[in-house]
Amino acid sequence: MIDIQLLHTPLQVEKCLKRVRHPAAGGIDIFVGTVRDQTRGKKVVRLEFESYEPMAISEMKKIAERATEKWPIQNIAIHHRVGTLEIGEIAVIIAVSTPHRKASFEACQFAIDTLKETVPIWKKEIFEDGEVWVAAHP
Amino acid sequence: MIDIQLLHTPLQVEKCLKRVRHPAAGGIDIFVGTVRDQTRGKKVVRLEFESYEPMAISEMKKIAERATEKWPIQNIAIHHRVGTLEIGEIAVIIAVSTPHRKASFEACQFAIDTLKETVPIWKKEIFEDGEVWVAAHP
Amino acid sequence: MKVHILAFGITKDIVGGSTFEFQIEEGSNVGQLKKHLQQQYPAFEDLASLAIAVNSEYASEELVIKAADEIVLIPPVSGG
Amino acid sequence: MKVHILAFGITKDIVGGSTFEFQIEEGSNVGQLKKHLQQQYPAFEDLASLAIAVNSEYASEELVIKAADEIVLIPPVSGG
Repeated sequence: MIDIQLLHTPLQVEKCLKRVRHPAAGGIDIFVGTVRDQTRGKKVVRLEFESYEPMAISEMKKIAERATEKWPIQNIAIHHRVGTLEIGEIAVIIAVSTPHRKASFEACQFAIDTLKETVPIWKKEIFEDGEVWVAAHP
Repeated sequence: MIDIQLLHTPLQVEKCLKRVRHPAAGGIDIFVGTVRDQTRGKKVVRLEFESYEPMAISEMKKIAERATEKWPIQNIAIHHRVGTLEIGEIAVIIAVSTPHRKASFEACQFAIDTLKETVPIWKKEIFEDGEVWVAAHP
Repeated sequence: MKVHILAFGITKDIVGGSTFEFQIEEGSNVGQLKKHLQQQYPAFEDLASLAIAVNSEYASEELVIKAADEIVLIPPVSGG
Repeated sequence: MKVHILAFGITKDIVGGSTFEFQIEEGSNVGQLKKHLQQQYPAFEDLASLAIAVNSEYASEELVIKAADEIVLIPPVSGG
Protein backbone atom coordinates (compact mmCIF):
# COMPACT_ATOMS: atom_id res chain seq x y z
CA MET A 1 0.00 0.00 0.00
CA ILE A 2 1.28 3.42 -0.94
CA ASP A 3 0.28 6.48 1.11
CA ILE A 4 1.38 9.87 -0.25
CA GLN A 5 0.49 13.11 1.47
CA LEU A 6 1.41 16.74 1.03
CA LEU A 7 0.20 18.55 4.12
CA HIS A 8 -0.08 22.11 5.37
CA THR A 9 -0.34 20.91 8.95
CA PRO A 10 2.25 19.29 11.30
CA LEU A 11 3.34 15.81 10.33
CA GLN A 12 2.91 12.91 12.75
CA VAL A 13 5.25 9.94 12.93
CA GLU A 14 2.61 7.88 14.74
CA LYS A 15 0.28 8.30 11.76
CA CYS A 16 2.91 7.15 9.27
CA LEU A 17 3.79 4.18 11.45
CA LYS A 18 0.11 3.19 11.60
CA ARG A 19 -0.11 3.34 7.82
CA VAL A 20 2.84 0.99 7.27
CA ARG A 21 2.43 -1.57 10.06
CA HIS A 22 1.79 -5.03 8.66
CA PRO A 23 1.51 -8.47 10.34
CA ALA A 24 4.15 -9.91 8.00
CA ALA A 25 6.56 -7.00 8.47
CA GLY A 26 9.69 -7.59 10.50
CA GLY A 27 11.34 -4.25 9.91
CA ILE A 28 10.04 -0.70 9.58
CA ASP A 29 12.41 2.12 8.84
CA ILE A 30 11.22 5.67 9.34
CA PHE A 31 13.15 8.71 8.20
CA VAL A 32 12.21 12.03 9.78
CA GLY A 33 13.62 15.22 8.28
CA THR A 34 13.59 18.16 10.68
CA VAL A 35 14.37 21.85 10.30
CA ARG A 36 17.89 22.63 11.45
CA ASP A 37 18.67 25.79 13.40
CA GLN A 38 21.65 26.67 11.25
CA THR A 39 23.10 26.19 7.82
CA ARG A 40 26.77 26.64 7.03
CA GLY A 41 27.20 28.27 10.44
CA LYS A 42 24.43 30.82 9.88
CA LYS A 43 21.44 30.93 12.21
CA VAL A 44 18.17 29.97 10.54
CA VAL A 45 15.01 31.63 11.87
CA ARG A 46 12.46 29.51 9.97
CA LEU A 47 11.87 27.78 6.65
CA GLU A 48 9.22 28.29 4.01
CA PHE A 49 8.34 25.38 1.77
CA GLU A 50 6.34 25.70 -1.40
CA SER A 51 5.43 23.03 -3.92
CA TYR A 52 3.97 22.49 -7.34
CA GLU A 53 1.36 20.37 -5.70
CA PRO A 54 -0.06 17.99 -8.35
CA MET A 55 3.38 17.17 -9.66
CA ALA A 56 4.91 16.88 -6.18
CA ILE A 57 2.30 14.28 -5.33
CA SER A 58 2.78 12.39 -8.59
CA GLU A 59 6.58 12.44 -8.23
CA MET A 60 6.36 11.16 -4.64
CA LYS A 61 4.02 8.42 -5.90
CA LYS A 62 6.57 7.50 -8.57
CA ILE A 63 9.29 7.18 -5.92
CA ALA A 64 7.08 4.88 -3.84
CA GLU A 65 6.29 2.79 -6.92
CA ARG A 66 9.93 2.54 -7.95
CA ALA A 67 10.92 1.53 -4.41
CA THR A 68 8.19 -1.12 -4.43
CA GLU A 69 9.61 -2.55 -7.64
CA LYS A 70 13.14 -2.66 -6.23
CA TRP A 71 12.43 -3.99 -2.73
CA PRO A 72 9.81 -6.36 -1.24
CA ILE A 73 7.87 -3.51 0.39
CA GLN A 74 4.68 -4.20 2.29
CA ASN A 75 3.71 -0.57 2.82
CA ILE A 76 5.30 2.80 2.20
CA ALA A 77 4.19 6.23 3.40
CA ILE A 78 5.67 9.53 2.25
CA HIS A 79 4.33 12.61 4.01
CA HIS A 80 5.74 16.04 3.16
CA ARG A 81 4.84 19.31 4.75
CA VAL A 82 4.58 22.71 3.02
CA GLY A 83 4.17 26.23 4.36
CA THR A 84 6.12 27.89 7.17
CA LEU A 85 8.14 25.63 9.48
CA GLU A 86 9.85 26.59 12.70
CA ILE A 87 13.17 25.15 13.90
CA GLY A 88 12.84 21.49 14.92
CA GLU A 89 9.57 20.94 13.07
CA ILE A 90 9.20 17.94 10.78
CA ALA A 91 9.44 18.63 7.03
CA VAL A 92 9.17 15.06 5.79
CA ILE A 93 8.50 11.55 7.03
CA ILE A 94 9.15 8.41 5.02
CA ALA A 95 8.15 5.05 6.50
CA VAL A 96 8.73 1.68 4.87
CA SER A 97 7.78 -1.79 6.09
CA THR A 98 9.43 -4.93 4.71
CA PRO A 99 9.66 -8.58 5.82
CA HIS A 100 13.35 -8.16 6.77
CA ARG A 101 15.09 -5.07 8.02
CA LYS A 102 17.83 -4.52 5.44
CA ALA A 103 15.35 -3.74 2.68
CA SER A 104 13.52 -1.22 4.86
CA PHE A 105 16.71 0.80 5.35
CA GLU A 106 17.67 0.64 1.70
CA ALA A 107 14.23 1.57 0.41
CA CYS A 108 13.81 4.40 2.90
CA GLN A 109 17.19 5.88 2.02
CA PHE A 110 16.45 5.53 -1.70
CA ALA A 111 13.13 7.32 -1.20
CA ILE A 112 14.55 10.33 0.67
CA ASP A 113 17.56 10.61 -1.65
CA THR A 114 15.30 10.55 -4.72
CA LEU A 115 12.74 12.89 -3.18
CA LYS A 116 15.45 15.49 -2.71
CA GLU A 117 16.36 15.22 -6.38
CA THR A 118 13.04 15.01 -8.18
CA VAL A 119 10.06 16.24 -6.18
CA PRO A 120 9.10 19.85 -7.01
CA ILE A 121 9.24 21.30 -3.53
CA TRP A 122 11.36 24.32 -2.73
CA LYS A 123 12.53 25.65 0.58
CA LYS A 124 13.57 29.16 1.45
CA GLU A 125 15.77 29.66 4.49
CA ILE A 126 14.90 32.79 6.44
CA PHE A 127 17.83 34.30 8.31
CA GLU A 128 17.81 37.29 10.62
CA ASP A 129 19.25 39.42 7.83
CA GLY A 130 17.83 37.94 4.65
CA GLU A 131 16.60 34.83 2.92
CA VAL A 132 17.76 32.35 0.31
CA TRP A 133 16.21 29.66 -1.88
CA VAL A 134 18.13 26.54 -0.91
CA ALA A 135 20.29 24.93 -3.62
CA ALA A 136 19.19 27.40 -6.31
CA HIS A 137 22.72 28.43 -7.21
CA PRO A 138 25.77 26.21 -7.80
CA MET B 1 22.47 12.03 24.78
CA ILE B 2 22.04 8.29 25.11
CA ASP B 3 18.70 6.81 26.20
CA ILE B 4 18.63 3.05 26.82
CA GLN B 5 15.51 1.27 28.02
CA LEU B 6 14.50 -2.34 28.54
CA LEU B 7 10.76 -2.33 29.06
CA HIS B 8 8.04 -4.79 30.00
CA THR B 9 5.37 -2.50 28.54
CA PRO B 10 4.55 -1.55 24.91
CA LEU B 11 7.16 0.59 23.18
CA GLN B 12 6.24 3.98 21.76
CA VAL B 13 7.85 5.52 18.71
CA GLU B 14 6.64 8.98 19.69
CA LYS B 15 8.58 8.70 22.95
CA CYS B 16 11.80 7.71 21.18
CA LEU B 17 11.37 10.52 18.66
CA LYS B 18 10.93 12.99 21.51
CA ARG B 19 14.15 11.77 23.13
CA VAL B 20 16.24 12.27 20.00
CA ARG B 21 14.85 15.50 18.53
CA HIS B 22 17.45 18.24 18.48
CA PRO B 23 17.43 21.77 17.02
CA ALA B 24 20.65 21.09 15.09
CA ALA B 25 19.43 17.73 13.73
CA GLY B 26 18.55 17.50 10.08
CA GLY B 27 17.92 13.77 9.92
CA ILE B 28 16.42 11.28 12.31
CA ASP B 29 16.29 7.62 11.40
CA ILE B 30 14.06 5.32 13.40
CA PHE B 31 14.11 1.57 13.10
CA VAL B 32 11.09 -0.29 14.41
CA GLY B 33 11.27 -4.08 14.75
CA THR B 34 7.87 -5.76 14.85
CA VAL B 35 6.74 -9.32 15.47
CA ARG B 36 6.08 -11.16 12.21
CA ASP B 37 3.16 -13.54 11.84
CA GLN B 38 5.27 -16.27 10.31
CA THR B 39 8.79 -17.58 10.11
CA ARG B 40 10.03 -19.84 7.32
CA GLY B 41 6.42 -20.31 6.23
CA LYS B 42 5.22 -21.41 9.66
CA LYS B 43 2.53 -19.44 11.48
CA VAL B 44 3.75 -17.73 14.65
CA VAL B 45 1.22 -17.31 17.47
CA ARG B 46 3.29 -15.03 19.71
CA LEU B 47 6.84 -14.38 20.87
CA GLU B 48 8.38 -14.51 24.31
CA PHE B 49 11.45 -12.39 24.97
CA GLU B 50 13.70 -12.79 27.97
CA SER B 51 16.89 -10.98 28.81
CA TYR B 52 19.82 -10.98 31.16
CA GLU B 53 18.80 -7.52 32.18
CA PRO B 54 21.88 -5.74 33.61
CA MET B 55 24.08 -7.00 30.80
CA ALA B 56 21.45 -6.29 28.11
CA ILE B 57 21.33 -2.70 29.27
CA SER B 58 25.11 -2.36 29.43
CA GLU B 59 25.54 -3.95 25.97
CA MET B 60 22.92 -1.61 24.47
CA LYS B 61 24.74 1.29 26.08
CA LYS B 62 28.01 0.10 24.53
CA ILE B 63 26.36 0.02 21.11
CA ALA B 64 25.11 3.58 21.54
CA GLU B 65 28.57 4.71 22.67
CA ARG B 66 30.31 2.98 19.77
CA ALA B 67 27.84 4.54 17.32
CA THR B 68 28.47 7.94 18.87
CA GLU B 69 32.21 7.48 18.33
CA LYS B 70 31.74 6.50 14.69
CA TRP B 71 29.11 9.06 13.62
CA PRO B 72 28.31 12.66 14.62
CA ILE B 73 25.25 11.64 16.62
CA GLN B 74 23.24 14.22 18.51
CA ASN B 75 20.99 11.76 20.34
CA ILE B 76 20.37 8.05 20.25
CA ALA B 77 17.60 6.03 21.88
CA ILE B 78 17.45 2.24 22.06
CA HIS B 79 14.29 0.81 23.59
CA HIS B 80 13.83 -2.95 23.75
CA ARG B 81 10.81 -4.80 25.02
CA VAL B 82 10.78 -8.08 26.96
CA GLY B 83 7.96 -10.42 27.94
CA THR B 84 5.18 -11.79 25.77
CA LEU B 85 4.56 -10.02 22.44
CA GLU B 86 1.66 -10.55 20.09
CA ILE B 87 1.91 -10.41 16.28
CA GLY B 88 2.55 -6.87 15.03
CA GLU B 89 3.76 -5.57 18.37
CA ILE B 90 7.00 -3.63 18.59
CA ALA B 91 10.02 -5.51 19.96
CA VAL B 92 12.63 -2.80 19.49
CA ILE B 93 12.95 0.85 18.50
CA ILE B 94 16.23 2.56 17.65
CA ALA B 95 16.20 6.28 16.91
CA VAL B 96 19.23 8.34 15.92
CA SER B 97 19.49 12.06 15.19
CA THR B 98 22.38 13.54 13.23
CA PRO B 99 23.07 16.84 11.48
CA HIS B 100 22.80 15.19 8.04
CA ARG B 101 20.70 12.21 7.06
CA LYS B 102 23.27 9.73 5.76
CA ALA B 103 24.84 9.27 9.18
CA SER B 104 21.46 8.67 10.79
CA PHE B 105 20.78 5.72 8.46
CA GLU B 106 24.26 4.27 8.91
CA ALA B 107 24.28 4.58 12.68
CA CYS B 108 20.76 3.19 13.05
CA GLN B 109 21.57 0.18 10.88
CA PHE B 110 24.83 -0.40 12.77
CA ALA B 111 22.94 -0.28 16.07
CA ILE B 112 20.27 -2.83 15.13
CA ASP B 113 22.79 -5.13 13.42
CA THR B 114 25.05 -5.08 16.47
CA LEU B 115 22.16 -5.41 18.91
CA LYS B 116 21.15 -8.64 17.20
CA GLU B 117 24.67 -9.97 17.64
CA THR B 118 25.67 -8.91 21.12
CA VAL B 119 22.77 -8.01 23.40
CA PRO B 120 21.75 -10.89 25.71
CA ILE B 121 18.07 -11.05 24.78
CA TRP B 122 16.47 -14.28 23.60
CA LYS B 123 13.22 -14.85 21.83
CA LYS B 124 11.12 -17.96 21.70
CA GLU B 125 8.70 -18.36 18.84
CA ILE B 126 5.45 -19.98 19.90
CA PHE B 127 3.73 -21.93 17.12
CA GLU B 128 0.38 -23.70 17.27
CA ASP B 129 2.18 -27.01 17.69
CA GLY B 130 5.32 -26.17 19.59
CA GLU B 131 7.95 -23.55 20.32
CA VAL B 132 11.55 -22.84 19.47
CA TRP B 133 14.35 -20.62 20.75
CA VAL B 134 15.27 -18.50 17.72
CA ALA B 135 18.79 -18.97 16.28
CA ALA B 136 19.82 -21.43 19.00
CA HIS B 137 20.90 -24.13 16.57
CA PRO B 138 22.99 -23.78 13.41
CA MET C 1 1.74 31.46 -29.94
CA LYS C 2 1.18 32.61 -26.40
CA VAL C 3 1.91 30.12 -23.59
CA HIS C 4 1.01 30.33 -19.96
CA ILE C 5 3.88 29.58 -17.56
CA LEU C 6 3.93 28.91 -13.82
CA ALA C 7 7.03 29.82 -11.81
CA PHE C 8 8.09 28.41 -8.44
CA GLY C 9 10.89 29.02 -5.99
CA ILE C 10 13.57 31.37 -7.17
CA THR C 11 12.14 31.56 -10.71
CA LYS C 12 9.10 33.33 -9.22
CA ASP C 13 11.44 36.01 -7.87
CA ILE C 14 13.27 36.25 -11.19
CA VAL C 15 10.19 36.72 -13.37
CA GLY C 16 8.47 38.79 -10.71
CA GLY C 17 5.37 36.66 -10.19
CA SER C 18 4.07 33.14 -10.00
CA THR C 19 2.51 33.13 -13.47
CA PHE C 20 3.30 34.92 -16.71
CA GLU C 21 2.65 34.69 -20.41
CA PHE C 22 5.35 34.18 -22.98
CA GLN C 23 5.41 34.38 -26.77
CA ILE C 24 6.98 31.47 -28.69
CA GLU C 25 6.81 30.30 -32.28
CA GLU C 26 4.25 27.65 -33.16
CA GLY C 27 5.96 24.23 -33.05
CA SER C 28 8.68 25.26 -30.58
CA ASN C 29 10.02 22.58 -28.33
CA VAL C 30 11.00 22.75 -24.67
CA GLY C 31 14.68 23.32 -25.48
CA GLN C 32 13.81 26.34 -27.62
CA LEU C 33 11.46 27.73 -24.98
CA LYS C 34 14.20 27.42 -22.39
CA LYS C 35 16.68 29.24 -24.61
CA HIS C 36 14.24 32.12 -25.16
CA LEU C 37 13.50 32.32 -21.46
CA GLN C 38 17.22 32.51 -20.70
CA GLN C 39 17.56 35.35 -23.18
CA GLN C 40 14.67 37.22 -21.58
CA TYR C 41 15.77 36.47 -18.01
CA PRO C 42 19.58 36.14 -17.88
CA ALA C 43 19.39 35.27 -14.16
CA PHE C 44 18.14 31.82 -15.17
CA GLU C 45 21.63 31.03 -16.43
CA ASP C 46 23.05 31.45 -12.93
CA LEU C 47 20.84 28.69 -11.52
CA ALA C 48 22.31 25.29 -10.70
CA SER C 49 19.67 23.82 -13.01
CA LEU C 50 16.39 24.70 -14.66
CA ALA C 51 13.98 21.97 -15.67
CA ILE C 52 10.65 22.46 -17.36
CA ALA C 53 7.57 20.44 -16.60
CA VAL C 54 4.76 20.13 -19.11
CA ASN C 55 1.40 18.94 -17.76
CA SER C 56 2.93 17.87 -14.43
CA GLU C 57 5.74 15.77 -15.90
CA TYR C 58 9.40 16.60 -16.43
CA ALA C 59 9.68 17.36 -20.15
CA SER C 60 12.55 16.48 -22.49
CA GLU C 61 14.10 19.27 -24.58
CA GLU C 62 12.53 17.72 -27.70
CA LEU C 63 8.92 17.82 -26.53
CA VAL C 64 6.87 20.13 -28.77
CA ILE C 65 4.77 22.61 -26.86
CA LYS C 66 1.07 23.09 -27.48
CA ALA C 67 -0.82 26.25 -26.56
CA ALA C 68 -2.99 24.53 -23.95
CA ASP C 69 -0.06 22.91 -22.12
CA GLU C 70 0.59 23.72 -18.47
CA ILE C 71 4.22 24.77 -18.47
CA VAL C 72 6.08 25.02 -15.18
CA LEU C 73 9.58 26.28 -14.38
CA ILE C 74 11.40 23.92 -12.00
CA PRO C 75 14.53 25.47 -10.49
CA PRO C 76 16.70 23.19 -8.29
CA VAL C 77 14.33 21.41 -5.91
CA SER C 78 15.08 21.37 -2.19
CA GLY C 79 12.39 19.39 -0.45
CA GLY C 80 12.92 16.99 2.42
CA MET D 1 35.28 -24.79 44.10
CA LYS D 2 31.53 -24.35 43.69
CA VAL D 3 30.32 -21.69 41.26
CA HIS D 4 26.87 -20.31 40.80
CA ILE D 5 25.67 -20.16 37.17
CA LEU D 6 22.69 -18.41 35.57
CA ALA D 7 21.14 -19.90 32.43
CA PHE D 8 19.02 -18.09 29.83
CA GLY D 9 17.16 -19.05 26.69
CA ILE D 10 17.72 -22.57 25.53
CA THR D 11 20.46 -23.25 28.11
CA LYS D 12 17.77 -22.90 30.78
CA ASP D 13 15.87 -25.77 29.10
CA ILE D 14 19.05 -27.83 28.76
CA VAL D 15 20.14 -27.56 32.40
CA GLY D 16 16.53 -27.71 33.62
CA GLY D 17 16.42 -24.40 35.48
CA SER D 18 17.53 -20.82 35.45
CA THR D 19 20.27 -21.23 38.03
CA PHE D 20 22.47 -24.11 39.07
CA GLU D 21 25.68 -24.84 40.92
CA PHE D 22 28.69 -26.40 39.32
CA GLN D 23 31.93 -27.81 40.70
CA ILE D 24 35.22 -26.67 39.09
CA GLU D 25 38.83 -26.76 40.18
CA GLU D 26 40.26 -23.70 41.88
CA GLY D 27 42.00 -21.55 39.25
CA SER D 28 39.93 -22.82 36.31
CA ASN D 29 39.40 -20.43 33.46
CA VAL D 30 36.31 -19.81 31.33
CA GLY D 31 37.50 -22.18 28.58
CA GLN D 32 37.89 -25.00 31.09
CA LEU D 33 34.48 -24.32 32.64
CA LYS D 34 32.92 -24.41 29.18
CA LYS D 35 34.56 -27.74 28.38
CA HIS D 36 33.30 -29.25 31.65
CA LEU D 37 29.81 -27.92 31.01
CA GLN D 38 29.81 -29.46 27.55
CA GLN D 39 30.81 -32.81 29.05
CA GLN D 40 28.02 -32.58 31.60
CA TYR D 41 25.42 -31.29 29.11
CA PRO D 42 26.22 -32.64 25.62
CA ALA D 43 23.28 -30.63 24.16
CA PHE D 44 25.47 -27.50 24.52
CA GLU D 45 27.61 -28.78 21.68
CA ASP D 46 24.64 -28.64 19.30
CA LEU D 47 24.18 -24.90 19.85
CA ALA D 48 25.24 -22.42 17.18
CA SER D 49 27.39 -20.77 19.86
CA LEU D 50 27.77 -20.61 23.62
CA ALA D 51 29.37 -17.59 25.23
CA ILE D 52 29.96 -17.09 28.90
CA ALA D 53 29.57 -13.79 30.71
CA VAL D 54 31.35 -13.11 33.95
CA ASN D 55 30.03 -10.22 36.03
CA SER D 56 27.87 -8.91 33.16
CA GLU D 57 30.66 -8.85 30.55
CA TYR D 58 31.49 -11.31 27.80
CA ALA D 59 34.46 -13.27 29.13
CA SER D 60 37.46 -14.54 27.19
CA GLU D 61 38.41 -18.23 27.48
CA GLU D 62 41.50 -17.23 29.46
CA LEU D 63 39.69 -15.38 32.26
CA VAL D 64 40.24 -17.14 35.59
CA ILE D 65 37.04 -17.67 37.55
CA LYS D 66 36.65 -16.66 41.16
CA ALA D 67 34.09 -18.20 43.51
CA ALA D 68 32.10 -14.97 43.89
CA ASP D 69 31.79 -14.30 40.14
CA GLU D 70 28.37 -14.08 38.53
CA ILE D 71 28.65 -16.58 35.69
CA VAL D 72 26.01 -16.53 32.95
CA LEU D 73 25.47 -18.87 29.99
CA ILE D 74 24.78 -16.92 26.80
CA PRO D 75 23.42 -19.11 24.00
CA PRO D 76 22.91 -17.43 20.59
CA VAL D 77 21.14 -14.12 21.22
CA SER D 78 18.05 -13.24 19.22
CA GLY D 79 16.84 -9.83 20.33
CA GLY D 80 15.48 -7.16 18.03
